[in-house]
Amino acid sequence: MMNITCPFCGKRNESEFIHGGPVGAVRPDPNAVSDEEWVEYLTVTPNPLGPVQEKWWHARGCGEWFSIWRDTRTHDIVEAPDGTT
Amino acid sequence: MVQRNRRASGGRIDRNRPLHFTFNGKLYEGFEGDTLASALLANGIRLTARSFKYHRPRSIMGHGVEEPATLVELDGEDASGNRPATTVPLRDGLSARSVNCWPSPEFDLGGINQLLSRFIPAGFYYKTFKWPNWHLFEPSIRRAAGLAAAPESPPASGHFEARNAHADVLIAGAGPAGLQAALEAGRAGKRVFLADEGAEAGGSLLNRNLSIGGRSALDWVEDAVAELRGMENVTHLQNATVWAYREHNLMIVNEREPELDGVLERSWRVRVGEVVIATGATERAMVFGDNDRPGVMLASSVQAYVNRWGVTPGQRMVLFTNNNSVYAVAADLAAAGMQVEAILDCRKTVPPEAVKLVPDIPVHAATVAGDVRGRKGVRAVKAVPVTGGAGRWIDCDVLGCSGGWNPTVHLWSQSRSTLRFDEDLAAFVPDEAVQNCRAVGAAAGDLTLDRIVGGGEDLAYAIEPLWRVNVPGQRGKAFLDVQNDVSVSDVHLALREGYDNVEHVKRYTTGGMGIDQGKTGNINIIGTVAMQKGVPLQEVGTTTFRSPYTPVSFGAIGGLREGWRLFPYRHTPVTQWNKDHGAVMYEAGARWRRPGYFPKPGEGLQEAVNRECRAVREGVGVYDGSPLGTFELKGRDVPKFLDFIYSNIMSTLKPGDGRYGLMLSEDGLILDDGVAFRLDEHRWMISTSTGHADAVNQHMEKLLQTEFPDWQVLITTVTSQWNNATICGPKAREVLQAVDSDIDLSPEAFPFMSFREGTVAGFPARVVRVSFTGELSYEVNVAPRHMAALWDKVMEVGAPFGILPVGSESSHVLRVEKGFLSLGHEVDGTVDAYDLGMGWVMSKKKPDYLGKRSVQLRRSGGGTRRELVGILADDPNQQIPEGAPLTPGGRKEATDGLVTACVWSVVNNRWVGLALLEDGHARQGETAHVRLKDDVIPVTVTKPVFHDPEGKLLRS
Amino acid sequence: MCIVINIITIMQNYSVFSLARNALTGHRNWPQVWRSPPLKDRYDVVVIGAGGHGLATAYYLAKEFGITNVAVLERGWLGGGNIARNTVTIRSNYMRDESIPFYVKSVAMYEGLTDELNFNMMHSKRTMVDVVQTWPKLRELRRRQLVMDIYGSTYEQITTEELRRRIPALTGGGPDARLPVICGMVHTDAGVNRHDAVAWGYARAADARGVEIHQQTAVQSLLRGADGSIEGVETNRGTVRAKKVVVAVSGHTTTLTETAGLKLPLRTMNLTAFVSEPVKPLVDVIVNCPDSGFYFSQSDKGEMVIGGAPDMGQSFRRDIKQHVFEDTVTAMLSLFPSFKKLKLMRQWGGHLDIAHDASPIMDQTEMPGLFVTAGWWGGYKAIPAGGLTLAHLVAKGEPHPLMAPFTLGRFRHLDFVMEAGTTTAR
Amino acid sequence: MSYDVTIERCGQKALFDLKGALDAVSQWAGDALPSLPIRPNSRTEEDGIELFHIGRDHWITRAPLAQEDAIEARLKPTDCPADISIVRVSDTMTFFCIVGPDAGQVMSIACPMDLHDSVFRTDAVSYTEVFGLKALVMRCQDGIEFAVEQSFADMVEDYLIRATA
Repeated sequence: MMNITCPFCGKRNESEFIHGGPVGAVRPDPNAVSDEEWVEYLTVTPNPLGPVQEKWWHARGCGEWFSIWRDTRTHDIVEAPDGTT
Repeated sequence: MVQRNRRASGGRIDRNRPLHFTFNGKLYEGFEGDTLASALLANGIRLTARSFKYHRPRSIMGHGVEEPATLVELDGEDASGNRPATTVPLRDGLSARSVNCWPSPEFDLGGINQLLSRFIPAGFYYKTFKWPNWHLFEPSIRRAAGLAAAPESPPASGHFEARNAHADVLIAGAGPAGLQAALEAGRAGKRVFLADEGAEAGGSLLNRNLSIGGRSALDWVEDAVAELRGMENVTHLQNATVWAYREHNLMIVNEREPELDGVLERSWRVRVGEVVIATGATERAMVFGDNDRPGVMLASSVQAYVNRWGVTPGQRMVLFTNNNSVYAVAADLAAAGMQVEAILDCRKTVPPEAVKLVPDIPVHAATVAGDVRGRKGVRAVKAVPVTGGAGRWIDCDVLGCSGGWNPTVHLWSQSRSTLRFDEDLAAFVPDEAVQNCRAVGAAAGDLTLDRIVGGGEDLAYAIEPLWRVNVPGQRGKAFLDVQNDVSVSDVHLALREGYDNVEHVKRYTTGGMGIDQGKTGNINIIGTVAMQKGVPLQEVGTTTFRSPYTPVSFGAIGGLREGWRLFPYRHTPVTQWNKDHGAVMYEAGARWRRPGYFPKPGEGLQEAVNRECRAVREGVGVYDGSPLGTFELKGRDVPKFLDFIYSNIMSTLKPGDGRYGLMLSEDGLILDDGVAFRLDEHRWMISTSTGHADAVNQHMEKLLQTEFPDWQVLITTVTSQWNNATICGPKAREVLQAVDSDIDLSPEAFPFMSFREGTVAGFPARVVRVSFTGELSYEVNVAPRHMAALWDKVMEVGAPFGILPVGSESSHVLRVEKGFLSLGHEVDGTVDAYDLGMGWVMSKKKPDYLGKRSVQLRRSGGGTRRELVGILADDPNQQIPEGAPLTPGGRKEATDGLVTACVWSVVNNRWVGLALLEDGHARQGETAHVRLKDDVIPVTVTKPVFHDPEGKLLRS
Repeated sequence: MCIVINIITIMQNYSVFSLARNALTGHRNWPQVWRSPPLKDRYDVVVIGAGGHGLATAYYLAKEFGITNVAVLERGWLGGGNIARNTVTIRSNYMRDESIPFYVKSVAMYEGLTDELNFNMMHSKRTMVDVVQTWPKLRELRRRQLVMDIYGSTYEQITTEELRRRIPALTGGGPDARLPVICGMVHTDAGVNRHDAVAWGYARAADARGVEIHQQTAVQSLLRGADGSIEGVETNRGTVRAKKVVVAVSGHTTTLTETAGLKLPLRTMNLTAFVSEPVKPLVDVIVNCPDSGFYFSQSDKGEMVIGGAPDMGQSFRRDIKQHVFEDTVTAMLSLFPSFKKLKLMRQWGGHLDIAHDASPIMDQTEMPGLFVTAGWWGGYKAIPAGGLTLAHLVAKGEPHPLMAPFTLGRFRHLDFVMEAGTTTAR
Repeated sequence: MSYDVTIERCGQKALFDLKGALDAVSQWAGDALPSLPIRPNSRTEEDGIELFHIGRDHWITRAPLAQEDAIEARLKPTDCPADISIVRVSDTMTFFCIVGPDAGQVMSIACPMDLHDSVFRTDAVSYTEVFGLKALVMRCQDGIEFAVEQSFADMVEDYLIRATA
């Protein structure tokens, strides 16, 4: 169970949070992209062996959505919202 | 009852407090402070176990968690199995049995396996038991496997507890290094959490006879413990094992016998800044022929029994070593009056300072134990030159071995920190830390006291590794893993067959996979592999150290949470009324407990449901709709936001009006359905299905906070601020009038899909005209503090109208009759709004909204769609199982549909069903076929609505 | 097709007789289970990953399609990935037409695997019993029941009494419990076997047919030819060329495919399992409790082998999430209160990649000659059928009918195969 | 011995949820409320009216139930400008008080957050987990006070009884 830094509350147990998936591509204009581009936007997310930027929701806390950089090999939070690690 | 191996004095036991216990049915006596193992040795019990595979006679070899040989099963209140005898504190009335031998260790029928041993080498089961099939053999193999019996019942009394704790520094182990670290951190004012697996602090100092600065080391321990006790910033636990090192320095501790009535064990989750691993070191066994014979022990354990428990495991000792540590052992034993016949030291030359400790004991350098006599107990050991050649027999009844010491690096390794093989220590030691932790003392490879505590006095540690004795003439098996009966020949066989990775060897031979996790033997397996392959140990590497460090009862891990508290449960103010009125309650969505139906005495589900449905269709019913998710949205951008998350247009709503809508996920699947109402210019209220309230909340907040931070929308969850009683049926208006409201209820003043604020029964209320039943319906929302009173009033006033409470079963029937969508039934991750005949809800005007593009894309594939239809069996009394497949012509082949619901319709007086059917919309009037196991039900395909198709009633 | 010159080595037959014969010679004459040949610089097919799927694919390439010039490259030790970590549940109780026949085939192949490979899989067809605790779950399982029946997979509902008779240790979940037991569903086709035997058996049999297995051989990148098709792989032991390359590296699929600039709808997750101390036989079926979120079976060694839900978030760290672990344990204790005194002996994690719709992906990628088998969540049960059908695709260039639904094409129009969340025992 | 604590399921109080920028909310509230706390997860109190700052641009005010209507009349939720939100939420939460020498130990069973007085000071208030549920936790005289979503109150009571049995 990780110890995640919420920008408002500080470090809290992972169990207070809900994982919101990796930060993927910016939502394209659905009326301007090709089918292939749309499918890729929907289904392909970053899956790095290393730091990934991901969203977390402090669901059992202040309700803030925020993102952190977490190393998927070690689970080290390499960059927290407040810049700390 | 004489404890014939108990010394007259000495040891940390209370001779004035005798304890009586039984072992394998016989009564014995021990003392307060004993472990089961020390008491058995005191009583001269040698045969304590039979081994797992060959059922060889075994005795106690160690004195702590490393014990590989003697596992016992406890009876009575503390009944549990597979406990190393060395870790069982002696209690009065304790009753223990050897595991894995029947009828007794002395006479064990399984012993027959010894004669067959040559036919059952490592991995033999991969090669045989194949014909005619494994099933023939499995039952007997399984009976033989397993050790103790499984527990039959939970603890008769008491409960387990799990706690959270926080500290600046956690110290694992209260030996000299751990105590030293605790004193330093404590004095520095840090929040310290000190946990040690033993009954008392001191670690190895309890077993040895050392001094610090001229005083007894145990006095130093006493002072340290006393000082720590005086620090309010220090938590010091004994009988508490740090068994897991998790990510981000979360440490899991299992505390046995906590000082609180009724708490059996306590599990601690400790989040700490720094971890100090002071877990000491474990002595390794020596590997030679018949090295498992009863009486072959770890040298340090013999020393521990003598010094700590005042027990002499035997009378005539021989010691066998490859390092200096046994010389202090020999000195202690001699001082205790034991006859030490000889020390066999495989090193070519023995350091003089070591020899100086044992002036009267013959020391044989460059000599090994080549063989052992005595099947049920050591009678003699054969001293053989390490270079081979003729040996000579030395009589003895105990052979104490020291193969050197392994720093206890389990926690270190669990933290993902790395290990390196230290040539000087001939052991794996901590290398790079990857989390904030450090190892100290023996765990760090500092194997002498002076390097830990200033003034500590003991002998330097000088080792020449001996992974296995390799002299000719050894007849017996040389065991590497005593618990799993893995011998050198097994490892050689594995290597010979090509299982040459250490992980292969471990799995093929099962070496190190016992309950002791090979604490005394793994390194010898690695060494044996290295010798055979002619590579350094570093290259062979270790197998993974996995939590737990020692076995932990599941009860402690679970804490208080099992049973009723496993999942949260939610009540409404009407829950009690429901129970009082015989409702059958069960789990609904989002952990709510809801009434399924309200049977009269002697009434079954169907009769009750029919009654409730008839009331709604012909008179009036009421249900508690409180669990529906409800949110208030505020801000200028709410209209834009709702237009984005709903598939239809909400922004055009006038204050007081509402609309039904669908929420789609970005990949075009149906997320939820619900209604949105505009309260005034900038305030909105939306309601969601019960089951998806949390998901929708998360969905909305995520969009607003991560995608559209500049949109001005503020969301407040009011699910529990507004409970509702939903009055539905032709007489709903009359009943609500009678309940008394200041709201004009006339259809003109208060039409369908609108919202009014006012009072009902004198309570402030929000009344909403929505309908999930297809009837005239008022959803009366009041504050929970008024809900019970409102409910009573509605039931009382409604009585003359024949009002009935309606459970979720009836709600299901009523919505099916109307063909209203239910997420749990019709929506399973493939259908879209068009399939459901709800194309009207997919806005054509809006250029973009969540899911629009994906739905278009999916439909552009041109594949056939499964569309919602009604189905009617020819026989009105024919029920169709919900979930049953439809197949072409009813043949047993790929399905072309699915029955999503089937209910007894009171208005049609027959069974009616809903189904998702390929091209269903085009197949109205045709016959489709429901495929059952041995039967086919032909059904007529209809529109998915069986009551008031024009929807006049709900608008009335 | 060209004539393949087989270099089949004679595989020592395993039997009680060969065992006895070897006993008399002190087991000194057992041959190597697989060779350690030198690594060549070119093969017809390179399979990356000596796990269950990789080894099975190599075996069936050789056996069914006569393609024996095959190298299986393994970064670590053979059979050391998820096949060394899974909970060996073999079953076919799925929900959709796309899935059921595939797993029915796989289960059948598993049942014959001991003879097929002359290696004792210790296959124990002991049935799986679902403990049903909510009505929606019962409706879902009933839905599966009748579709499964079409494909000859068995699933029968039993009463709570019968359920408790078959699983005496199931003493929780009474009428007044938080989630009372409603009934059971029995899947008699289900079984367990020995995971190491599967890896070693396939490796030994593939090796005997000429396939080369190279351990400690890490593939660092995929090589794209001038025409855009796969040309080979770069390894820590040099370049190995092949016109056909199979990626069978659960968890690390995208790590490899990204080296060729490919994008796949996969995310790597961590799934954990744990075993209890070994005890005498107590439960002789696989117990699955989907409403509570755990499942277990008792191994022949006597350990309860227990699995639960996956962790949130992507992970390549085989770690234990304490709170996820506690969820599983408390759920188990609620239905099996006597396990409070049972002890945890070992726990571990494994990472696997999950596709966007949580169904497997077996296909040739947009890079000609490069094949993937991925998205296996509970892929152990699929090893024989997965290996056979993928070998078919590699050899013939067109998907085997059983695997057709699992190709990448389904994502083109978002036609997902949604089996997700239909059981915890995946 | 067992835990030395007393547990009270507290009566209802007036609660209002306030959202919006600090200035906007303070300006609208005027002297209807004490000054808004600015430090995250801190609280202020003036003559019986408390204010909790428990999220970004998010406050909760708590007062005796008797003052509910008066406060609502002063805050005028329906009239407040578009950029702030004021909602009466008095019924949404149930409060529990755990007081006595062992209150901390009982809370350590319920709550994973560090409630040590060196970290969780007297004016601290925060949402966190209690028995796995979202809960609002703060200090009270000789102990800890926390609130859970009202529909969970029976379950939490059951839990507390078991924990201190």
